[in-house]
Amino acid sequence: MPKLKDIKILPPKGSHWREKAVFYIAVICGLGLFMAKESRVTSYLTDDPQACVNCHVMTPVYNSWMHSSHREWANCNDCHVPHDNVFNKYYFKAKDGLYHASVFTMRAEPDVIEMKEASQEVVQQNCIRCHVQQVTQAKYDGWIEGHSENRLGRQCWSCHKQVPHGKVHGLSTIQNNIAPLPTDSDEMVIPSWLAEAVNKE
Amino acid sequence: NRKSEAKYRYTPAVSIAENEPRNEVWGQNFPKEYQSSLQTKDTNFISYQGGSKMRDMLEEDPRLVILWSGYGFSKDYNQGRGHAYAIEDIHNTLRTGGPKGEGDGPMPATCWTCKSPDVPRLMNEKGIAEFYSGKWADKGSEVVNSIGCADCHDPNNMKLRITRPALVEAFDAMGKDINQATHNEMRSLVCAQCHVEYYFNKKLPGKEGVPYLVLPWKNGMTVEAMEKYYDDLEFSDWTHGLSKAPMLKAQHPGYEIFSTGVHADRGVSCADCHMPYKSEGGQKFTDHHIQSPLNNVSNACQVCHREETKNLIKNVYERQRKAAETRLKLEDLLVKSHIEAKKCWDLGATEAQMKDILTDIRHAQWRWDYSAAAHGGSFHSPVETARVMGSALVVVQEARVKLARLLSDLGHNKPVEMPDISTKEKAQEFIGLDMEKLHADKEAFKKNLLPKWLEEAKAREDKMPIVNTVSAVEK
Amino acid sequence: NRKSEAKYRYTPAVSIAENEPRNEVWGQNFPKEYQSSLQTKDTNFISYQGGSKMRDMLEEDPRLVILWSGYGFSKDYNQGRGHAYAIEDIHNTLRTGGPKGEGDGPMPATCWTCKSPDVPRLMNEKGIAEFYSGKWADKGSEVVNSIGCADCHDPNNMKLRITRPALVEAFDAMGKDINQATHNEMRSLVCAQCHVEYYFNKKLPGKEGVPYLVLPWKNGMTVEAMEKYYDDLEFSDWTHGLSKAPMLKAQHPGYEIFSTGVHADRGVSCADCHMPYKSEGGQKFTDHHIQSPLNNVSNACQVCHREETKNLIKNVYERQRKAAETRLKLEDLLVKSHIEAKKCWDLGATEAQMKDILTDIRHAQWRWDYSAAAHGGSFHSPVETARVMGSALVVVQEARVKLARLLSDLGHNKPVEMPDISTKEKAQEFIGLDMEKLHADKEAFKKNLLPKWLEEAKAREDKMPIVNTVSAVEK
Ligand code: HEC
Ligand code: HEC
Ligand code: HEC
Ligand code: HEC
Ligand code: HEC
Ligand code: HEC
Ligand code: HEC
Ligand code: HEC
Ligand code: HEC
Ligand code: HEC
Ligand code: HEC
Ligand code: HEC
Ligand code: HEC
Ligand code: HEC
Ligand SMILES: [Ca+2]
Ligand SMILES: [Ca+2]
Repeated sequence: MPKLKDIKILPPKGSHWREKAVFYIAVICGLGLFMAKESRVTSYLTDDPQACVNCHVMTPVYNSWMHSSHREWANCNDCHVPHDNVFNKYYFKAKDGLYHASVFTMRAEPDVIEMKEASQEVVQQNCIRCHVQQVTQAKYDGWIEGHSENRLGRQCWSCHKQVPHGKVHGLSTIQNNIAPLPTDSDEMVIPSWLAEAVNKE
Repeated sequence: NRKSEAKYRYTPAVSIAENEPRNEVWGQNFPKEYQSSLQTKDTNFISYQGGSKMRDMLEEDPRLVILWSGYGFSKDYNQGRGHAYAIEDIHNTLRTGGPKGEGDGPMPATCWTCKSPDVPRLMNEKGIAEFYSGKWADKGSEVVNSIGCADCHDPNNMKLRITRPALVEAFDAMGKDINQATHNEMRSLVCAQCHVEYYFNKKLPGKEGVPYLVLPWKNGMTVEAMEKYYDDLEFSDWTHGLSKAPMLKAQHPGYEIFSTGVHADRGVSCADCHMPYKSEGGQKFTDHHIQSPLNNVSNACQVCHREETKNLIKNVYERQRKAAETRLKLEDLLVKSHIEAKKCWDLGATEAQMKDILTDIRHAQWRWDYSAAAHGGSFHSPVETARVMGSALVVVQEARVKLARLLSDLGHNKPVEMPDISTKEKAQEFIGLDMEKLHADKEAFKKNLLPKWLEEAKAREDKMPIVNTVSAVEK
Repeated sequence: NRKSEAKYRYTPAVSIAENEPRNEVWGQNFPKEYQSSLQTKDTNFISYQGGSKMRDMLEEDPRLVILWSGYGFSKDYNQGRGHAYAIEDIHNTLRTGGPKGEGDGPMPATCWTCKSPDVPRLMNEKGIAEFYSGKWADKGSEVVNSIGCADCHDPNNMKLRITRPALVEAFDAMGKDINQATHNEMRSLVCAQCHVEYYFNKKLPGKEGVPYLVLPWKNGMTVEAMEKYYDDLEFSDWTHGLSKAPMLKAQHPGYEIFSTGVHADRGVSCADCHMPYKSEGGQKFTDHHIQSPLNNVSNACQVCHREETKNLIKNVYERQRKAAETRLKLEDLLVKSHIEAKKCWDLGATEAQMKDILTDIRHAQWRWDYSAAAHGGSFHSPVETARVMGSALVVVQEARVKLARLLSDLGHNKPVEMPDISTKEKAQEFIGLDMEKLHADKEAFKKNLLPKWLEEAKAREDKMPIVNTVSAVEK
């Protein structure tokens, strides 16, 4: 579906969007039930990163994020969804989610996923959203050397290659992909023999 | 189907049984994690106060011999090294003595609890209280694999799990349910199975006489909360050889102290620093070479801190040095208090005269030990470590002022002469240890009993099946 | 060397003279900075142990009265509040007494040094040693503007500058050149002109008799280095009223302690937290409302820490509470040592018997004061603060054990009775202060002399020119 790559995220303008929308609606109708069951669509609307791991293709990025400096502060949506206004947030999410879902459902996922240009723009804005003072204010020079010059023109992760997914990318970069699923909270963290033994006490 | 594929996607070579104790079996499915865990055998790294090298703590600081007079730790105490040595070290330590066979030796079976993945296996087979029962020597042929996969993982899906009842029971006692732990909390809780303060309770209702492993967390994990816990129970680990104080031993309250620090506050877990991600051949995995993060700063610290390695190490050393400065002074004062108390007894002091003083000594040394026993504490939570030592300094001062008055009453109004404890040997001689005998007993054990244990174990394990999986199994 | 600084392009309304002391004149050119600096008049914020509210430290903690017996601080001591109050507070404090005119009163002129931008002006006009000479009252009509622009800025280009000789001389003494300071270092050094430990040296060669302001940094800024400095000089600030120990007063070693903390290590400067950027009408400027950052967490902390305000404040309070816990216990012990020493004297102890004990008391209290006097210290550098208190606890223990022995020699082998010092009033009565007289003298001063000073000053300043600039000047 090469055309999808051309989508720009910013507010819908003109008939370009309508065309796609029709397509997405079709996707929903066709795969709705399947999706709801298989990928827990409702959880996808939350900010819980575990929602993203419903797809195994998202486990490498989940795991690299989980081991990153941002785990405690920024979840997927903090970076990958626009935060300039509520409308944009959900619009982007819906579009993105449905896009991923359709690619995924058709087993068309590539080995190395790359951010679309639109996503890149969103992420960049989000880096800046959180770090604006650090990267723009000359007065923090003593702390972060060299950010005094305007670095906003480059992608932050061209330097900060580790943030947050690490330098190496691709579906096969993380062995033994094990990531917690939303259902994990229902399960016990102690083996059943031990649970029984302790309960007996 | 795909959903579970996401959960667990690999081609297992063998199928791993529920309580498989042999790490090499797990290693066939997870070679990278297994190989890296073998690196805990490396003993070449040494830092200011940590590292994987064997470090004889009593030699580095002979005051400890005095502080633990009358207790096993005065015979032998080393700083922890890699997980791969857990079994070897508990065989070798003089603390476990030289048992000649079943039913012999100073230590209970409970000592095995934190040393091996054979433990969950045995507990499952025999029952928990039964596992804790009997002598350490009784289970020598059963516990042979050093700390490993089954201690922390569920073989069905490799999820982290808690296999030690003491931690589960401690959560219960605090009114918490460990099953509610988040994934990230689990990345510290697996360590909290072992890196925690504990004691052996022989008076548990229904289990009288069994040295049952308990974490004294009921009132909380602070030094005061645990002190109160033990005071309320009138529990003591031993009676001091010199001062006759009813003592408490704090063993590595690593998790407890860590929890009070800023890293814990920010959601950083043990695994973040001690088991960071590692890249090998373009693949990332959790480094199971659990060690001092100072041997691995780029993966362990620089993920979060854009700071030079040199400086990060400097930060750590600085906190450790500051803590050590206060700690050593505190130890000097504790040593003095024991020797002064002994002098009082020698001069004919009565129980009544000594009571308060001994309670002070108990509390002061407990607080010192709490701040010292977890070797990482002075970095994990420098401010809490310092606070605890401050409180110990205040209590030991109380003791020593009272001692000065009592000594004067007993006719000795001047400083008490201190023994020469400049080396471990001198200190051990002073407290009356027969080191030659201890070493000889240990040698005999290593020559006679130990080889038998290992033989028996091998025979037993050879009979345990390893089930090869023929094709990629989808679970 | 200094980084190139941002050039300020502005249209000055007036041209500012080299040592212009009147903040409102500078304010005509820099209204935002000036307006925000006026907010230091706000006294509504109060935190766990800081804030801009007037806090009577002696009332909150009457032990201080005993610790400073025989010294001005036992009369009156408040926690610092906003810069705008520097002049009012030094007028009002009982420490400066109730001078009736020139040459009268307990304090030297040197006391003005850190209170006003009139100081650089006067030093320039009269000379430095001449400024320090004479009584505090002698310069009452000359120093009237509260801390302000000329203290920190060069009027020609608004660059930060050092206007106090003591700091420049201290750098010299350490073999450093303050002119090599980077721009970022300057953002702390302007504060280090005042928020530093100091003493008055009356024996400087060539300046004998002048209470010359010196920062005792020659051997370094640690508590030990400064202690050695004073010991070598055999300097003492006063002789204690109860114990007769030759005491040292540590005054707000804010910069010194801060320098040992992790924020300093990472290049964070005082101004980052106490003078963060602020946005007003789309314009950014440096917030000159210098205050507790806890009243301004979003600008002061969240620039670097995207952590909830509540949690950041909790972090600060936790460090402060832990320090306070140890500090209060330490104070109790210091109080005891003074009272016990007094008891010794009362029972006829000799100088020789007391000498070592008094030295211990001197050192222990110095270390306590060093850790306590800079109100921000327990957050700025919690680990160093704790280390210093730990060392004080060890020294005061030495003193008290010796005291117990000496008391016993003197026939008093039991605890010494402690006075009731549960309130500031009781404590002040115990040490023999005539508070009524002190208050009456102060009232008289405020009624008689002070209004004259202000009048004279007004007349003098009315004659000082303000030069309006006609056109926009580009610098
Ligand atoms: C701190 C910001 C941040 C957070 C949080 C974050 N990402 Fe990313 N993400 C990025 C950046 C930056 C890239 C681009 C990396 C590159 O190209 O080097 C990226 C790339 C990706 C990609 C493209 C694949 C790749 O490896 O480049 C996917 C998919 C992705 N992120 C998903 C996620 C998911 C799922 C989460 C949450 C579990 C998440 N991200 C959390 C910033 C973030
Ligand atoms: C239904 C499965 C599924 C779920 C759930 C899912 N993703 Fe994806 N995602 C995919 C697939 C498949 C791709 C690859 C698309 C391609 O590159 O053609 C992808 C690609 C991406 C990309 C890179 C492409 C782009 O849009 O720039 C990002 C970023 C991303 N996902 C973020 C997320 C985040 C954030 C979440 C959770 C909020 C999430 N994904 C949940 C399947 C999924
Ligand atoms: C939701 C807010 C948020 C977003 C979005 C965000 N960050 Fe961060 N970032 C943080 C926080 C919080 C920290 C930790 C700061 C601290 O130590 O308290 C941090 C730390 C960092 C660090 C220092 C630690 C390290 O990993 O080296 C860098 C660099 C960084 N961020 C860059 C980025 C970049 C690049 C992006 C965009 C791809 C980004 N951040 C997006 C909040 C955010
Ligand atoms: C040209 C390379 C480059 C670009 C582009 C860049 N940075 Fe950085 N950044 C650095 C370097 C180098 C450091 C470390 C400097 C230091 O510690 O003195 C750094 C440090 C930081 C830190 C502080 C990390 C810490 O905790 O110490 C943050 C936050 C940060 N960058 C965020 C960003 C953001 C957001 C962007 C994009 C707007 C960005 N950077 C763009 C090179 C870059
Ligand atoms: C609750 C778990 C736990 C129990 C019970 C336990 N240990 Fe340990 N043991 C540890 C931990 C954790 C370390 C590593 C401590 C460190 O960081 O140095 C350790 C280290 C050791 C070492 C190596 C270091 C040294 O001291 O020489 C020996 C030997 C040892 N233990 C013996 C014993 C004996 C004997 C007993 C029974 C009295 C025992 N252990 C009970 C957890 C435990
Ligand atoms: C089953 C008990 C057990 C568990 C679980 C456990 N440890 Fe240990 N740990 C030990 C013992 C015992 C030693 C000391 C071994 C020796 O010296 O013989 C030790 C030693 C260490 C050392 C010292 C290594 C060196 O090179 O000096 C570190 C670091 C450590 N453990 C960290 C951890 C972390 C982090 C976790 C959790 C991810 C963990 N441990 C889980 C029992 C355990
Ligand atoms: C002391 C506890 C501990 C022991 C022992 C241990 N692990 Fe782990 N293991 C962990 C932790 C913590 C993680 C990281 C889990 C996470 O972040 O989700 C992990 C992750 C893993 C993973 C997931 C993939 C990865 O690399 O992140 C595998 C597979 C694994 N371990 C295999 C093993 C094997 C095989 C052994 C025995 C040789 C073993 N583990 C021993 C604690 C342990
Ligand atoms: C997963 C993230 C993470 C890792 C890994 C990490 N840190 Fe930190 N560290 C933090 C955060 C968050 C703070 C709190 C300050 C802040 O908010 O920036 C902190 C604070 C500190 C401080 C200041 C606290 C103090 O005691 O003064 C030091 C020093 C420090 N870290 C050193 C280290 C070292 C050394 C390592 C590696 C052994 C390390 N850190 C690993 C996130 C991390
Ligand atoms: C922020 C990083 C960080 C976290 C999180 C952390 N540690 Fe540590 N740990 C360190 C550093 C740094 C040292 C000091 C190593 C040295 O002195 O060589 C250390 C030391 C240790 C040691 C002594 C190691 C030795 O060489 O003897 C043990 C055991 C330990 N930690 C266990 C734990 C446990 C258990 C947890 C979680 C409850 C934990 N650590 C969490 C950084 C961390
Ligand atoms: C080296 C600079 C310096 C010198 C010299 C100095 N002060 Fe201060 N003064 C300060 C600082 C800084 C504060 C704020 C202290 C704080 O954080 O509470 C202060 C606070 C004060 C306060 C308000 C708080 C209180 O204690 O009631 C008074 C009054 C005061 N000083 C009087 C004096 C007197 C009298 C002298 C001479 C004996 C003097 N100062 C000498 C720097 C100095
Ligand atoms: C000329 C001397 C001088 C300089 C320069 C100076 N201070 Fe002060 N500062 C004082 C005095 C004096 C007080 C106490 C005023 C009072 O209580 O009357 C004080 C009080 C304070 C307070 C307490 C305010 C409150 O609301 O409680 C803070 C915070 C402070 N200063 C920070 C700084 C910082 C940061 C700098 C440098 C940017 C600085 N000071 C520079 C002399 C100075
Ligand atoms: C206690 C020290 C101190 C005092 C007093 C002070 N300033 Fe500043 N001033 C600073 C610092 C620090 C900066 C920040 C410099 C930087 O980051 O380059 C600053 C910056 C400025 C700037 C540069 C623009 C900006 O907002 O960052 C101006 C203009 C200024 N001050 C005016 C004044 C005026 C007018 C007064 C008197 C009302 C005054 N200052 C009093 C310390 C002080
Ligand atoms: C200009 C940057 C900056 C500012 C402003 C700042 N910090 Fe920090 N802070 C740091 C750095 C850098 C560290 C060191 C740890 C690290 O590398 O992340 C740190 C460490 C800390 C720590 C851990 C150290 C400890 O003592 O345990 C705490 C807590 C903290 N900061 C709180 C605050 C609070 C509260 C404020 C505001 C009053 C503040 N910080 C302002 C950069 C800053
Ligand atoms: C990382 C942030 C940070 C830096 C940098 C910093 N401070 Fe502070 N400072 C604080 C905090 C937080 C407090 C506690 C305020 C409270 O208790 O309300 C404080 C308290 C103070 C106080 C007492 C304020 C009061 O309310 O009475 C003074 C004075 C002070 N600092 C001066 C300084 C000086 C001088 C420097 C530089 C040498 C400095 N600070 C650097 C954060 C900082
Ligand atoms: Ca114990
Ligand atoms: Ca002084």
